[in-house]
Amino acid sequence: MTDAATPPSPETARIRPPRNQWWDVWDQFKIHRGALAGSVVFLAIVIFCFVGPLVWPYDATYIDIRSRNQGMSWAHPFGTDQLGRDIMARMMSGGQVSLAVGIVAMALAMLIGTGIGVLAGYFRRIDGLLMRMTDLFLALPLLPLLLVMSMLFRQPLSAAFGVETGMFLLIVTAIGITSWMPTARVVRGDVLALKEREYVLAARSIGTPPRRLILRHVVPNVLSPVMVSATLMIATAIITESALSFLGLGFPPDFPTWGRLVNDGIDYLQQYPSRAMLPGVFISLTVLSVNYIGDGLRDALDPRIRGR
Amino acid sequence: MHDGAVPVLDVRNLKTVFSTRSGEVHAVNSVSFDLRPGELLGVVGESGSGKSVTMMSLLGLLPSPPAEIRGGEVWLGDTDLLTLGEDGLRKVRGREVGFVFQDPMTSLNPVFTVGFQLTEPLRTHLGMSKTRARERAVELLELVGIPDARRRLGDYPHQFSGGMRQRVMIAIALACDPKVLIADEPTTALDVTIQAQILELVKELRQKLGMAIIWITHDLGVIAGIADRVMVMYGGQVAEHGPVRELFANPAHPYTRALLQTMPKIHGARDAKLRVIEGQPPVMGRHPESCPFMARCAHAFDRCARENPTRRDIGAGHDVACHWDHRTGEPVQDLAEVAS
Amino acid sequence: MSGPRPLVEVRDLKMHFPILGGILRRQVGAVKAVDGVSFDIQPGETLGVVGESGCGKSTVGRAVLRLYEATAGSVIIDGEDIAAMPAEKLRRKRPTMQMVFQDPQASLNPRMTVAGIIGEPLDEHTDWPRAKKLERIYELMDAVGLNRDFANRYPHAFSGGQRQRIGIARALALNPKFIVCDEPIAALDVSIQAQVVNLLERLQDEFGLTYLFISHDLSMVRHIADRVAVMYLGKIVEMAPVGVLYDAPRHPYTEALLSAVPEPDPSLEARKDRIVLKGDVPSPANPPKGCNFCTRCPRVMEICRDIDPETVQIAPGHVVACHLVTQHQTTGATGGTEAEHPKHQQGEVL
Amino acid sequence: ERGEDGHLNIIYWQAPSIMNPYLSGGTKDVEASSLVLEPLARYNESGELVPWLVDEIPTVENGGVSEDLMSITWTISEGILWADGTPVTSADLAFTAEYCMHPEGGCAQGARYQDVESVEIVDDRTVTVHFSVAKPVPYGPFVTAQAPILQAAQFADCLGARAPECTEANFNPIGTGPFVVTDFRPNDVIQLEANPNYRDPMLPHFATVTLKGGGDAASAGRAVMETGEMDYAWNLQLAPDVIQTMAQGGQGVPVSAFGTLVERIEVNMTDPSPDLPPEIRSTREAPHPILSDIRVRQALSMAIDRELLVEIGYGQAGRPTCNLVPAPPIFASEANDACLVQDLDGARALLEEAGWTVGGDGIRVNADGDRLVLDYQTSTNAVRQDFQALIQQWWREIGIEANLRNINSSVFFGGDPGSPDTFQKFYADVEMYANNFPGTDPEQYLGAYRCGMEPRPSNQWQGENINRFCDPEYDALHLELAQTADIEERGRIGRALNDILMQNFVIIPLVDRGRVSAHANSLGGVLLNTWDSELWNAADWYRVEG
Amino acid sequence: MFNYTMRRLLLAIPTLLFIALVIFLLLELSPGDPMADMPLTIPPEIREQMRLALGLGEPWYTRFFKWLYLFSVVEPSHVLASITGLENLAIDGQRIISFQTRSPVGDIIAQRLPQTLWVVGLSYLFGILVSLPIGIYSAYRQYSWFDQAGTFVSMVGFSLPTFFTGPLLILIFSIWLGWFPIIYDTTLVVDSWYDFALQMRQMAMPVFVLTLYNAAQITRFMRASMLDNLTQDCVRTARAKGLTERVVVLVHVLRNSMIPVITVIALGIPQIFTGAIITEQIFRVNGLGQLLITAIYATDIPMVLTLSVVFAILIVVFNLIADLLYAVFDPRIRYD
Ligand SMILES: Nc1ncnc2c1ncn2[C@@H]1O[C@H](COP(=O)(O)OP(=O)(O)OP(=O)(O)O)[C@@H](O)[C@H]1O
Ligand SMILES: Nc1ncnc2c1ncn2[C@@H]1O[C@H](COP(=O)(O)OP(=O)(O)OP(=O)(O)O)[C@@H](O)[C@H]1O
Ligand SMILES: [Mg+2]
Ligand SMILES: [Mg+2]
Repeated sequence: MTDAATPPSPETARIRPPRNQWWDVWDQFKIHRGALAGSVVFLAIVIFCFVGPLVWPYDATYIDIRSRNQGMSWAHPFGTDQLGRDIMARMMSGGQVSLAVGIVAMALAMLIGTGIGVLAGYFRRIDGLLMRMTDLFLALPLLPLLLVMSMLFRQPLSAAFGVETGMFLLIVTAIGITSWMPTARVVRGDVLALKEREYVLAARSIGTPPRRLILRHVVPNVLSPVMVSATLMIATAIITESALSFLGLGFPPDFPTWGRLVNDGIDYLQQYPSRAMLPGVFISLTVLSVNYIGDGLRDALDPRIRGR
Repeated sequence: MHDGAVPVLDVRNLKTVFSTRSGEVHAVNSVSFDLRPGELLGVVGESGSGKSVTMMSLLGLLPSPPAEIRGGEVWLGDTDLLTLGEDGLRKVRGREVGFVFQDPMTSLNPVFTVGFQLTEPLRTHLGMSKTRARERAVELLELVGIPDARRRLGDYPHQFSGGMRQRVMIAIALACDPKVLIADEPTTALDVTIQAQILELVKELRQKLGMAIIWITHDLGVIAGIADRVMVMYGGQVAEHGPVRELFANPAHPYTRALLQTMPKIHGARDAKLRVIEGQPPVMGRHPESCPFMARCAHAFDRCARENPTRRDIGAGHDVACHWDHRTGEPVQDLAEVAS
Repeated sequence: MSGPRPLVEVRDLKMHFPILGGILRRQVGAVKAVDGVSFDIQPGETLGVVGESGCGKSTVGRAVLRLYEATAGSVIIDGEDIAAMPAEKLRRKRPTMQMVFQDPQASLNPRMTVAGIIGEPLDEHTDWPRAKKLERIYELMDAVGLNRDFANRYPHAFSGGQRQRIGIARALALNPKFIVCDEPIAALDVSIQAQVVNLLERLQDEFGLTYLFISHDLSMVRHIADRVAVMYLGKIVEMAPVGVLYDAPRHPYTEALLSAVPEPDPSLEARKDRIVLKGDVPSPANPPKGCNFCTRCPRVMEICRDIDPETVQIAPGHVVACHLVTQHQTTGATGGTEAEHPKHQQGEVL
Repeated sequence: ERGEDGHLNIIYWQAPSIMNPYLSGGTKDVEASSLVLEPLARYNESGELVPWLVDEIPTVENGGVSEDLMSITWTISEGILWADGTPVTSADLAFTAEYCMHPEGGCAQGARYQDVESVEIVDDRTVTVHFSVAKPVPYGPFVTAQAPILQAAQFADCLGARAPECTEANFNPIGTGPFVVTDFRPNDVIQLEANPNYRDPMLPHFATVTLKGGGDAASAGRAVMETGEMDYAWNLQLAPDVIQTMAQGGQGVPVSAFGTLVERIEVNMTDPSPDLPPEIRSTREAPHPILSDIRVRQALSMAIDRELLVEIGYGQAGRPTCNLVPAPPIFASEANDACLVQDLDGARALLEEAGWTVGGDGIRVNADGDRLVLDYQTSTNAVRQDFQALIQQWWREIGIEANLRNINSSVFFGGDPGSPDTFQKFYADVEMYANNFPGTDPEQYLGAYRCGMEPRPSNQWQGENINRFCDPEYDALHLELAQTADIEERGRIGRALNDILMQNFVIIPLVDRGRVSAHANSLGGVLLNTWDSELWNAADWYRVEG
Repeated sequence: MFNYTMRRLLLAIPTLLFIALVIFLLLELSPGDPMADMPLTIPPEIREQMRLALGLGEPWYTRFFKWLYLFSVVEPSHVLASITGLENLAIDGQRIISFQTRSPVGDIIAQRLPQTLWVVGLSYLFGILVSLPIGIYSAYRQYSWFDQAGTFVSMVGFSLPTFFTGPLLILIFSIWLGWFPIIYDTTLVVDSWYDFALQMRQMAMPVFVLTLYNAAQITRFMRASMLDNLTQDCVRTARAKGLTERVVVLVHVLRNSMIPVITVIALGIPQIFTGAIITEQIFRVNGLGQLLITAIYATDIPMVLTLSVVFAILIVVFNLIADLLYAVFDPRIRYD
């Protein structure tokens, strides 16, 4: 009865129009200064990457060999690279890929992690099995796995979706299936506790079958820890993708991603420091802003905090 | 005050405000009361009426922000606790004033042994040696009726039942022989049989140790059993206050009257239907100028909306904060203010 | 009692939670949360169940609705044995029996609207169009005294009493015959408790409901119940019509329990000589030998420590499990009861 | 004076994992072991064979090589001692050959001992190697850092399947070279000290050597040229301007030299379409639908500006080339130098002629409406990706679309028949990599492009005729080369073979890649050798004063 | 607790066997080839022979069981022998041989372990030492400037990829300032103060990079855990007892908050042993991470398999340890 301390009296109840609980989440979220700043930065980055190319005249892969290695100028605000490609354009299209990878891989990892966590927590019988499987995936080395996956699936995927999308799916899947384990653990723990909650019992007493019970009562209530790990996951996925590009397991070479740009730029760190710094800063900014958003979300989704 | 004895604790016009996003909450609104040596003052009131906040304000136990003490005086002997700094208060807490909280399950730290938690205040306040403190701890546990006390010092709270944990809490509160013991709903979380045990224990301890006790509860039955005086709180204010028999015999505030009527009896005739207090508890601080009980009061009239009643003496140490006179059933004409 | 067939017949219900141990996690013991409980509830009647925390009240309630798979015993509701019913059939039977929970906060999914919560049973068991469901939801809200405007709000925006009303509305949604109320008022403020109890009583009159009312508030049970069962450590130690039980309790535990209730009247309080039980309830995983109550009983006898007393009927509808009573009983007459209760002809043991 | 110059620090950004070149063909391992193990003869920095542990190179003229080219006789110089003080004898030579030719040994240098029938011990210091076929160039066994001599005594128990068990010997072989291993940490660091029994008592100048491995080329270069932590850094595969900036660090200088390594684009003559069944995909049974037309292949070549590629990718470490065999001079053809000039218009004209007309999006289509799209794969490597981008753009300008792919090099060069991504399988239309030939004679190298040498399912995709070229004329000419001993004549035939491949445009050579290494200003005596180990003359290296 | 431990350990055996099998199959399926490093000049027949010599000719299950035998019987005997110094404990005959170096995998791992422990282990330790006080103070003064700054720094630490910070540090501290060497000397033997100083200098940058990363993560855990516990009822009780703020926070709150953090720390320990692949590569600390990555590149199956399975064992064991730690530090938890 924590909330009973401030029950709305009938009059106040009438004043406030019925509204979605997400508004309350938003109310709490928007007073979290870090989260708000994070959202603004993140939104700016998204706009830069996805709207930028529509207005920016240069193509990310267009080579203008005469104007290579230029510094910052009005024509090329971020300069050009060793082949004379406009770095700003490359940052934009690189960002598209990095962000997309981050978000999709996160979604996948969350889906698997939540799924397995919920199943393990809810059904005692398969709990042990699923948790051992989690151990297995924790122990799997990512690189050989990627190599195997790309050998087995690259061609069918490229055939079905085209080279880039195929590769995208492959990378996203690889990152996704190697990073769901922590989420699964957290979710399982929460479900174990949630399962004993009275509203779950109430649903059972109504005769709700397990499938709907899970979807309606269990999953929505583990969302807040999931949200938090989701934001962290976006960050790690972006960094992992970068590392993969570095190892040559990433996208086709004419397909810039932030990670690849950093790695390409590191050799030139001395002559053209901005070339590695810029994508590095963008990665960090994205990760940072997403982390702050996650922080704010956690506060906003926590009814204990929101209830105040 | 009334019978001349010097109160051990004298609270005057205490005001505590929480600042929240939806505005200020006046959780304690000009509360005054006193506590005489060896006396047991019962505090009743529904959930959220400000009982706990009042008591915690006395010792500065509220987190600040959001809590802020806006005014008043709290005289413990001849020091005003509100003027003491954090360091001064610390010397009072546990030493002069013991505190027992509602939920014995969460009030003890689960990762320390009972012995450790019990000896802590002894060593902090009285500077006892480890062995000396342990001896005293054993005595205390025996005092609160825990068998095999010496052995149980090394146990963790989860190894105790709820009733025993509450006994441990009481032992901790009593550790330094405080002048005042504040018990914040110490039996609400317990079974009736265990509650009976604790009540017996407190009666016994009062006789043995003779300290003054403030006992918070929402069970009027408990109050009737052990209190000397009662203070009824509603909406952060004192609604009614008086010696226990007098108050139960002549409840003056509509809220007290209603409360007594809603409770089904364990003996006597069964009522066909329970009386209810319609409506919901108030949101404090929304309408500071009106009487907080107005919305649920059967006797409310226009003055109640305009003016928050102050406490008026109605004789026999009994005072009430209401514009309505329970004796005549009419609005009060002239107010006899309670000097506090 | 001799009237129609009871709506609920519970016979020798046992609910033992296994304790696993050893390297291979085999069962090494059991928490005997409910250990052989039998009772009937007539249609339209309210059976109160009282007892200390941990004595197995909730477990009985849940096992009766087969939210737990009972270890042994039968639960016949409306002529059908719930305990042995296949899952799908049970699911279809669910609408007739519902539950109201202790903690109104915890029993409502914080992420569903009131309409969603009340409508969930309808979604599960009817294929009505949306409009009809909504109509029913509004009806239910009216019945429990909730403003229709609140339908789209979330539980956290309600006070405790209102939340409990939501829970009651949910239980009522499918016109159940039988409702288990598991401490529906324990978490509510005193000033609100009466509202909820009155509501429950009104609904009982209106819809002819049958309640199993679990509570540890003896005065409230006295108010609402027709008959009361007192539980101690997984067993019913005494069961009697409410008047009999409160005025002339026979089991020492019932006596102690009643005397422990504080009276909101200082003059009565002062006169009362309270029976204060020593010690705590033993663990159901390791109950004492003989009578479960022997460790705390103020009138314990030698025999209590060895032999578990049988449950005997000492008056119409009044059963007790205590050696004090049994000894008395053997000397006194059991006479007239037999004629009235042919069901209990074979001795008084239930 | 031996050891007077103290300590030498060498860095290899690929770390040596073993000191026995017979168990690992990796360059890093071969070069590291060359500090310890030595051959009878080796190539010097200009590609000439020089005697090393012998007094002279056996030839037909001096009678060292038999007239029928079936045997060669080596005589070890007098007084050559192993580091443990025992003399080097012909038994060691015979043993070395046996060691590498053992069928279960998995010898990495088997090619050098190919066709050896027997090694006959003539006397203590003389052996005659008998071949099963006539060998116009009989300098395989015991020549170059890849085929040094092992001490029979040390490796006696390590023959065949037991080779890997001799960890101690493999990590710390007893050799005749200037240094001996004191501590070997695989894939990490090797510590060596001067060989007390080295044949020249004044050498080596350095008393101790540390050969550190691991990391990346950029920081290796930095360590030598900028911070001066290291004295010598091997094979700096870095963009030219990066190397230039490092050189401004002032602690060291980059050095470069050319060999036969040619970065090229191989054109697939067979159809890699995934729609084909696996047994005919990328085999000669399915000719390439587009690239079978020589005009398209030629256009691909003409569109490339090789000068620019060099400038971007290699700087002083590369030069444009139009030949598969760019060196030595006698084998270097000049007939194809037209390709040095980019000719986009000519390329366009050729494509038009071949029936490819420009479509709506600038990409050419043929009469059937097929787009001119090529898959272009290579291994992962910064310079190659720059090349891919540039070439993709040039090809786009003449109306060809290229889909780029880069594959992890351990997969690409891995040769796993199960993987679709190996360069042998060639499941792409064109692919880019670099290759060279050991020593100075291209016979075997050119032989790779004969009919039947192509990788295909029946030979587990093992084979060197990557582009699946097949021309009976070419095969006949190659047979002639194999039977010719005269060096001038061999040069002529070699050039002709090279020209056939070039004029068919099945190989599009891009850059003749040199080697760039760097040494500290304080290190003297470095002669960069691309024909043998870079450390071939480490005994002569010395500390420059100042 | 004993029963519980035993049960978990028993369960771990089939789990680990399965993990080993999966990793093995993964490596089998993966398209790399141990011959990829060899120059293209080596003809195909010779490559094939070399492959056979590596034992790659046998069917996969034979190779798996051989490896399993070596791993579970032979290698432990050698480890035992080298720990006890009793040479005769070691079983003679072939050990697990790396493809790259043709030497026993166990020896190479033993050779690499010290570097990894020094650099990665030390940075983990520093990370913990730095993060605990920061986390505690941040939580205690939630939303203060210290908390905001601490949160920001730890987020930055978390969001900077090491492959970016590493070269940056090299550029600044090695090249421009010349304070620290670029190259980590794994042969350095610390037996004098001078060598010790050298060791400190060469460890400074990699340790810093990793410490930043570790500290960032642990700080966030610590802070969250403290925040959870600061509002507990028992903290109020402690205050009501008149304890000083220091005792309240550092004894009552901290003890409770440490429970989850300690298990998180324990779960992170296996990662020390895998090393930090990218950091090791950048600073040329040839530790286990670098060993693994080169082995993967070179498709050195025995090495990758052994390392991965050792890692899997560590994960399983530390999972168990973390669970047991919970029980040790939290008296409420009892396993049976
Ligand atoms: N931290 C806080 N922030 C804002 N408001 C608070 C806070 N703590 C308490 N309040 C408000 O102060 C009022 C009094 O609370 P208090 O805890 O004293 O009630 P109580 O009488 O002790 O109730 P209960 O019987 O439930 O313990 C309540 O209305 C509550 O909403
Ligand atoms: N799922 C379970 N597993 C093991 N033991 C259980 C389980 N559920 C309940 N118990 C045990 O069974 C006994 C009876 O529990 P139950 O919840 O029925 O008590 P109760 O009378 O409802 O108590 P309360 O008044 O506190 O609600 C308790 O000792 C409890 O610990
Ligand atoms: Mg309170
Ligand atoms: Mg219960």
